[in-house]
Amino acid sequence: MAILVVNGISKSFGGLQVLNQASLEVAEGTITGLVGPNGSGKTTLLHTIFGLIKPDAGTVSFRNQLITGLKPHQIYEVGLAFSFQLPRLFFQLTVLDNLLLAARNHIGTSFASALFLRRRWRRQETELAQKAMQILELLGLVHLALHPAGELSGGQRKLLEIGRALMADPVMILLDEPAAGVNPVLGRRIYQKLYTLREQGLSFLIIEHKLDILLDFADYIYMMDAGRVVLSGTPKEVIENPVFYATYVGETQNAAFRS
Amino acid sequence: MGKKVLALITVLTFFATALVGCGQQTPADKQEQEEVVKIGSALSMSGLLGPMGVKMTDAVKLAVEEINAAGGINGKQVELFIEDDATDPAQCLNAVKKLVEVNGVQLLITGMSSGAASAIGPYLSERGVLAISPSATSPALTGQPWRDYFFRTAPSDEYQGKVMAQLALDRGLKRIVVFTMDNVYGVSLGQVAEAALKEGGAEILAFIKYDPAKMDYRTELTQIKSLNPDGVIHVGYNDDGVVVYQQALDLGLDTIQWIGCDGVYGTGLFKTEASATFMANAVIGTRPGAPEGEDAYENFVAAFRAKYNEDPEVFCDTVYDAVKLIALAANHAGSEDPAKVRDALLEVGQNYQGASGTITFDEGGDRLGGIYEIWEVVKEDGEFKFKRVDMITLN
Amino acid sequence: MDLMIYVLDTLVFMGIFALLSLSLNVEYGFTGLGNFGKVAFFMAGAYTYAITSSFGWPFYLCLILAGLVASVLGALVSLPALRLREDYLAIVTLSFGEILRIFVKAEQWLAGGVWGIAVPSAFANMDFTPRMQTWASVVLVWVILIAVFVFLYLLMNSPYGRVLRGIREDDVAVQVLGKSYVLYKVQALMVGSAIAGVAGGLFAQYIRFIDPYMFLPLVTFTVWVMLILGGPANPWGAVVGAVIVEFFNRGSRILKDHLALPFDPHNVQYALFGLLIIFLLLYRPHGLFREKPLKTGAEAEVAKWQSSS
Amino acid sequence: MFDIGQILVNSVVTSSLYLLAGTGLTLTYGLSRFPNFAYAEFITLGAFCGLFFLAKPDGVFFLALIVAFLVAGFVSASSYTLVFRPLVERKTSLIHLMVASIALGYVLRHSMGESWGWSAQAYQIMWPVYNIGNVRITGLWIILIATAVLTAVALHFFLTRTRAGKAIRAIASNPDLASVTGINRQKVVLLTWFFGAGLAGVAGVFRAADTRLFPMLGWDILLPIFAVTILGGIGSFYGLIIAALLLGLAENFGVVLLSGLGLSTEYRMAIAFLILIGVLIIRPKGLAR
Repeated sequence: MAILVVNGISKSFGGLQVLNQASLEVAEGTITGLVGPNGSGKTTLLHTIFGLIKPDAGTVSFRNQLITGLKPHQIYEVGLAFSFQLPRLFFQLTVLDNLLLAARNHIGTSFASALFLRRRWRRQETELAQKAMQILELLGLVHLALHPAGELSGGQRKLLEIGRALMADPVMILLDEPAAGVNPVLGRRIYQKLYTLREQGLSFLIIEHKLDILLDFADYIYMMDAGRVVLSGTPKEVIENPVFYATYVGETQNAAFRS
Repeated sequence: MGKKVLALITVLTFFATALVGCGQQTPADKQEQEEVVKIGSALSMSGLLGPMGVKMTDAVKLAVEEINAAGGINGKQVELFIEDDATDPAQCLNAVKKLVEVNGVQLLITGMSSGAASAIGPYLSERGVLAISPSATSPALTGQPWRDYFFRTAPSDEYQGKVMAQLALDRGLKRIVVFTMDNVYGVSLGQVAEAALKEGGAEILAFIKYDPAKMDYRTELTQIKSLNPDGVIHVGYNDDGVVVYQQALDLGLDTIQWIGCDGVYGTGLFKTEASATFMANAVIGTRPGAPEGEDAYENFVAAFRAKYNEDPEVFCDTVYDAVKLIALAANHAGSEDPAKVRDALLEVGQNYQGASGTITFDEGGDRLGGIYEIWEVVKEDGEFKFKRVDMITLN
Repeated sequence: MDLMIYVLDTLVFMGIFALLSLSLNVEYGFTGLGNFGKVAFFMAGAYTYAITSSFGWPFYLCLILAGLVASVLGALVSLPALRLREDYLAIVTLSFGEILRIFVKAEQWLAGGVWGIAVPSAFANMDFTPRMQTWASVVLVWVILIAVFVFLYLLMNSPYGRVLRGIREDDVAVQVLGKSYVLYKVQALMVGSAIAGVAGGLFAQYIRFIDPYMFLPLVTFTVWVMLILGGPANPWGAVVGAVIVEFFNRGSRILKDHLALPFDPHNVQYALFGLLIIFLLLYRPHGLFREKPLKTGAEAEVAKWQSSS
Repeated sequence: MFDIGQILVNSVVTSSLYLLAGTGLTLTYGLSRFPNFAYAEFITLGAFCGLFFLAKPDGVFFLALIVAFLVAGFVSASSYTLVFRPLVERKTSLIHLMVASIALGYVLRHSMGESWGWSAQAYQIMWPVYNIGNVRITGLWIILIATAVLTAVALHFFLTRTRAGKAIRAIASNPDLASVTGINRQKVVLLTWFFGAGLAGVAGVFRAADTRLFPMLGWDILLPIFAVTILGGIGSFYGLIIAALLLGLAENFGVVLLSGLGLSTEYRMAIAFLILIGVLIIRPKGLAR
C-alpha cells in the first residue's frame, strides 16, 4: 500500500534540467532510501515533495490526496514532516523551544487562543515539554535543553534538526541525510530509533550517503542519477545490480562507501 | 546587569539634574530673576521656514537690545530665551512648554506658521501666557476660542488676497491661474484671491498647489503654459519662489503677468540671476507696507542693516513691532503679568506707528486692515531691486 | 512657571513613544520585520482619532478606532511585500509613510489638509486645571502603556510568541514546521500598527491639534533609535530606550541654556543618534537589554527532567 | 491642449537624472544585497561640493562635476569600509544593514545641514535657453542628457569589455559564483561603491543646478530612484535604463493626468510608489530578470 506516490516530477533551473520525470513510491510503514551520486537531484526531489520547490511537471500524492502545489505548512498539515540536510534551526531560541515549535496542533500558536486559552495551552505545553525531553534524551541533548540552539556543535545541530521532525508527530517523515555529520555510532542509534518508529507504523523517505547504515535498515531503495530514477528494489537487489556499481564508479572515492 | 542599571541611572540623573536645576534657584538667581523680564522666542530656525525664521530671530534680538538700551521694561532688563520649532508644530508646542514651564517665560514671540499657532493656542490660553505671532496669517485663526492670549502683528490674508485680486483686475487680466504652495499660507491666500477674482468677473483656469519642499515645478509650469492664461497669481516663499521663477524663465513663462505676494518679496529671490531676471520681466506683487513718509520703517531698516549688514526680509518688521509692542504694553500696564499686558496691548495697539505700518488690534487680537504696497522688480546699474509702485489702504 | 507640568508633559511623550517603541518591537524585535514607515501608522491613528472625536464620540471609542484603522492599513501595506524579500517591505513601508502624508495634505475635505485639525481633549468637560489636565493625560497614557506591556508580555511568552521568534530566525523553517509565516507576519504587522495607531490617538488627544508636518520620517527613525538602544525583543528595553531618547531630546534643549555651544544640541542630536546607532550595531547589536528566553511553563519541566536523570 | 513636446522633453530630463542617480544604487544594491538608504545623502553631498565652484557666475561646471564625483565617491567608499563591510563581516542581518544605512543618512544629512545651513542655496550659473518650435530646452538639460547617455554607453563597455566590469556583473547575478572564480570580491565591491556614489554626486550637481540646493535634496528623490531600481531589476543596469525612461514619462504625463482629474500635483511622488507596488505584485524581479 503506497502512502506517497511521486509521479513524473520535472524541474529545471535556468537551462539546467535537475529533475527529469522522476517517479517513486513509498509503501506505508517502510523505510525507503533514496541514494545516488552528488548532484543527481535527490535533495531537489525531496524539496519538491514538501512544496519548497514548485515542479514544472508531475504530481505528488500522499494517501491518495494530491499535494502538488500546496505550501509546506499545508503539506505538514496532511501528516508529513521534513528535515533539512543543513540544519535550519532557530539559533537564538533554546533547544527546547526549537522542538516545541514543531509540535502539531498546539493550541497556543494561534493569536486568540494564546491570549484566551492560557490554561489549556499551558497544560499542553507541559505535556509537549515531556515529549520533547524524551526526544532530547534519545539524541543525548538533555543537558543542553535550555541553551540557545546557536551554541550547539555541528553534529548536535543535525540531531536537533531530526528531532524537530520527530516532534511533529507525523505519519511520514522526509529526511535529508540524517546520518551526515554525526559519528557512526550515533548515526546507527538514530536509525535504530527510526526503525522502532517504523515498527509503530511510521513511513520514511530518507536520502543517505552512508550506504552501510542505510542498507541495514531500509526496506526499499531508489537510486537516482541525472535527475531520473534509474534503479529500485530491496537493498539486496540494488547492490547486486550492475547499474548500481556503474553509477557509483566515480563515487567510490566519495561519500558512498565511507563508513 | 548591575553595571548596566547603574550606568542608566547615572545618565538619567545627569539629565534630571539639568532639568530640575533650572527650577531650583539659588538665592542669587532669585534676586536676579526679580530684576529681569523674560521674553521667549520660538520661531523656526531650521526646517522649511528656517531661512525666514533665522532673520526674524535676528530682528527680535535687535528689538530686545533697543529696549534694554532704552531702560528695559518697568526698569528691568529684558532677558531673551530663544528656541527653535524646526517648522514642526509639535516641536513648537514642545519649545513653548519648555520656555514657559522651565524658564518661566510668560511673554512670547511664537507661532510663526499658522499650524504652529493652532498647536500652541489652547495651551497658551489655559496657562494664561501671552504670545504674539509675527507671521501667522491664516484667516482660519480669527475667532478661535483660544485667542484671548494670542495676538498677531501680521494682518490676516483676508486682506492681502483681495489686494492681489484687485491688482490683477486692475491690469485687465481675465483668464487667471492660481499657483500656490500647498501650506496654510499659500492655500488660504490663494483661496481668498480666487474668490475675489471670481467676484470681479475673471475666469480661474486652474488652482494648482505645489509642494514647497519639492523644488521641481517644471511639470506644473508646463501645465500653466499649456493653459495659456493672461496672468498667474503666485503665492510662495523665497526658497521655492526662486526655483519657480528660474524654471518659469526656462519655459518662457515671462510673457505672462505674474502677481506675487509678501512671501516672494526679498533679496532671497535674487540669489540666481535667472530668478531675478524673471521677476524683472514678469512679476509684480503686494506686501503689507509702511506708509509713505513714516520713518519707523526706515529707522528699523537702518538699525537692522547697521547690526547685521543685511537687509531685513519679510516679517522682520512685524516681529520687531511685536517685541516693541510687548514692551510698550508692559510699561503701560506697569506690570509683566500676562493678563495685564494683554489688556494694555489692546490699549496701546491702536494706531501704533510701527516698522510694519500702523497697527491696530481688534478685540480678537487680529491686526486690522492695513496698508499694502505694490512692488515690482527693476534692474538698475546691473543690480536688481524691489521698487514701490503704489500704496493701497484697506480697512 | 510650573516645572511639574513640564515633567508631566515629558512623561506623556515618553509614554507615547514607549508605545511606538513597543509596537516596533512586535514587528522587528520579535518577528524580524523591518517596518520603516512606523510614522504612517502613528499618523493614521492620530488622524482617525481627530476625525472621529470631531463627531463627538467618546475618547475610548476613538482610541479603539484609531488602533483598528492603523491595523487595517498595516495589513494592506504588508500584503504586496510580505511574500517577497524583507528589503522590499522596508522600501514599501518607507514610501507608504510619505504617500500617506501627501494624501492627508492634499485632501483638505478629509481632515483640514495643510490647515491641520483641532482635536478636543478627552477631559474637556471635566473642568480641570492645566496641571490636572496633564495629569489626566499621564494617567491615560501610562495605563494604556502598562496594559499594552502586559498584553505583549503574555503574548510573546506563549507558543504564539515562539512562532513569531521562529519566523524572525528562519521563516522557511517555520513553514516546514507547519505554520504559515505569511499569516503570522500579517498578524504581527496588524498588532504593531494597532499599537502605533493607539499611540497616535493618544498623541492627538494630548496635543489637541495635528497637521501633516508633525509626521515626518524623523519619527520613524527616532523609534528605531529607541528600540535598538534599549534592546530589541525585550519589552523593558523598548520602554527604557524610549525613556532615554525622550529624556535626551528634552535634556538637549535645557542643556543649551547652561552651556555655550557653537551649535544647537537639539538639532545636532539626530546626527548623534545616527552615530550611536552605527556604534551599537557594530559593537552592541543587542542594545542595553538582551532578549529573555520564553517563559511558558515548559522550561519548568526541563529542571525536573534534568534532576531526575 | 497640452504641450506634448515640452512634456516629452521634461520626461527625458527627469529620466536622465534618475538614470544617473540610479546607476550607483542598482550596482551597489545588486552587489551588496541591501538597499542603502544613505544613498540619498551622496546625491546631496555631490550637490554641496558643486557649490564650491558654482557659487559665482563664472564657475566651471565640469570642475564641479568632477569634484562632486570624487568626494561623493570617496565618502561612499569610506562609509562602506568603516560601517558596512564590518557589519557584513559580522553577519549582521539585512534589517540591521538597512537601519545602519538610515542612521548614516541622518549623520550625513544633519552634518551637511549644520555646516552648510538648512536654507536653500543656489548655483549662480545662467544657462542659455533654446527654442525648438514650441519646445524650450536649456543648456543644462542638454549637458544632463548627454552626460547620462555617455555614462550609459561608457558603462556598457565597462561592464562587457573589462575584467572588473565582468566581475561586477558576475557577482551581481550570482554572489557565490564569483568568489569561486578567483575575482577579488572586496575590491570589486569597493570600486562599485566609489563609482556608483560618484555618479550620484554628479546627479546631485545637476539636480541642484536645475532646482536649488538644500540638505533634503537627495531624500526627496530617493523614492523614485528606488522605484526605478526595483522596476529595472536590482543589479541590472540595462533594466535601469528602460525603467528610468518609463518612470520619467509616467511621472510627467501622470502629473498632467492628475491635474486633469482635479487632484493635487503633489501626488507626483505617489506615481512612483504605485508603480513600485505594481511591480512588486506582478513582477517582483523587475523588468530585466
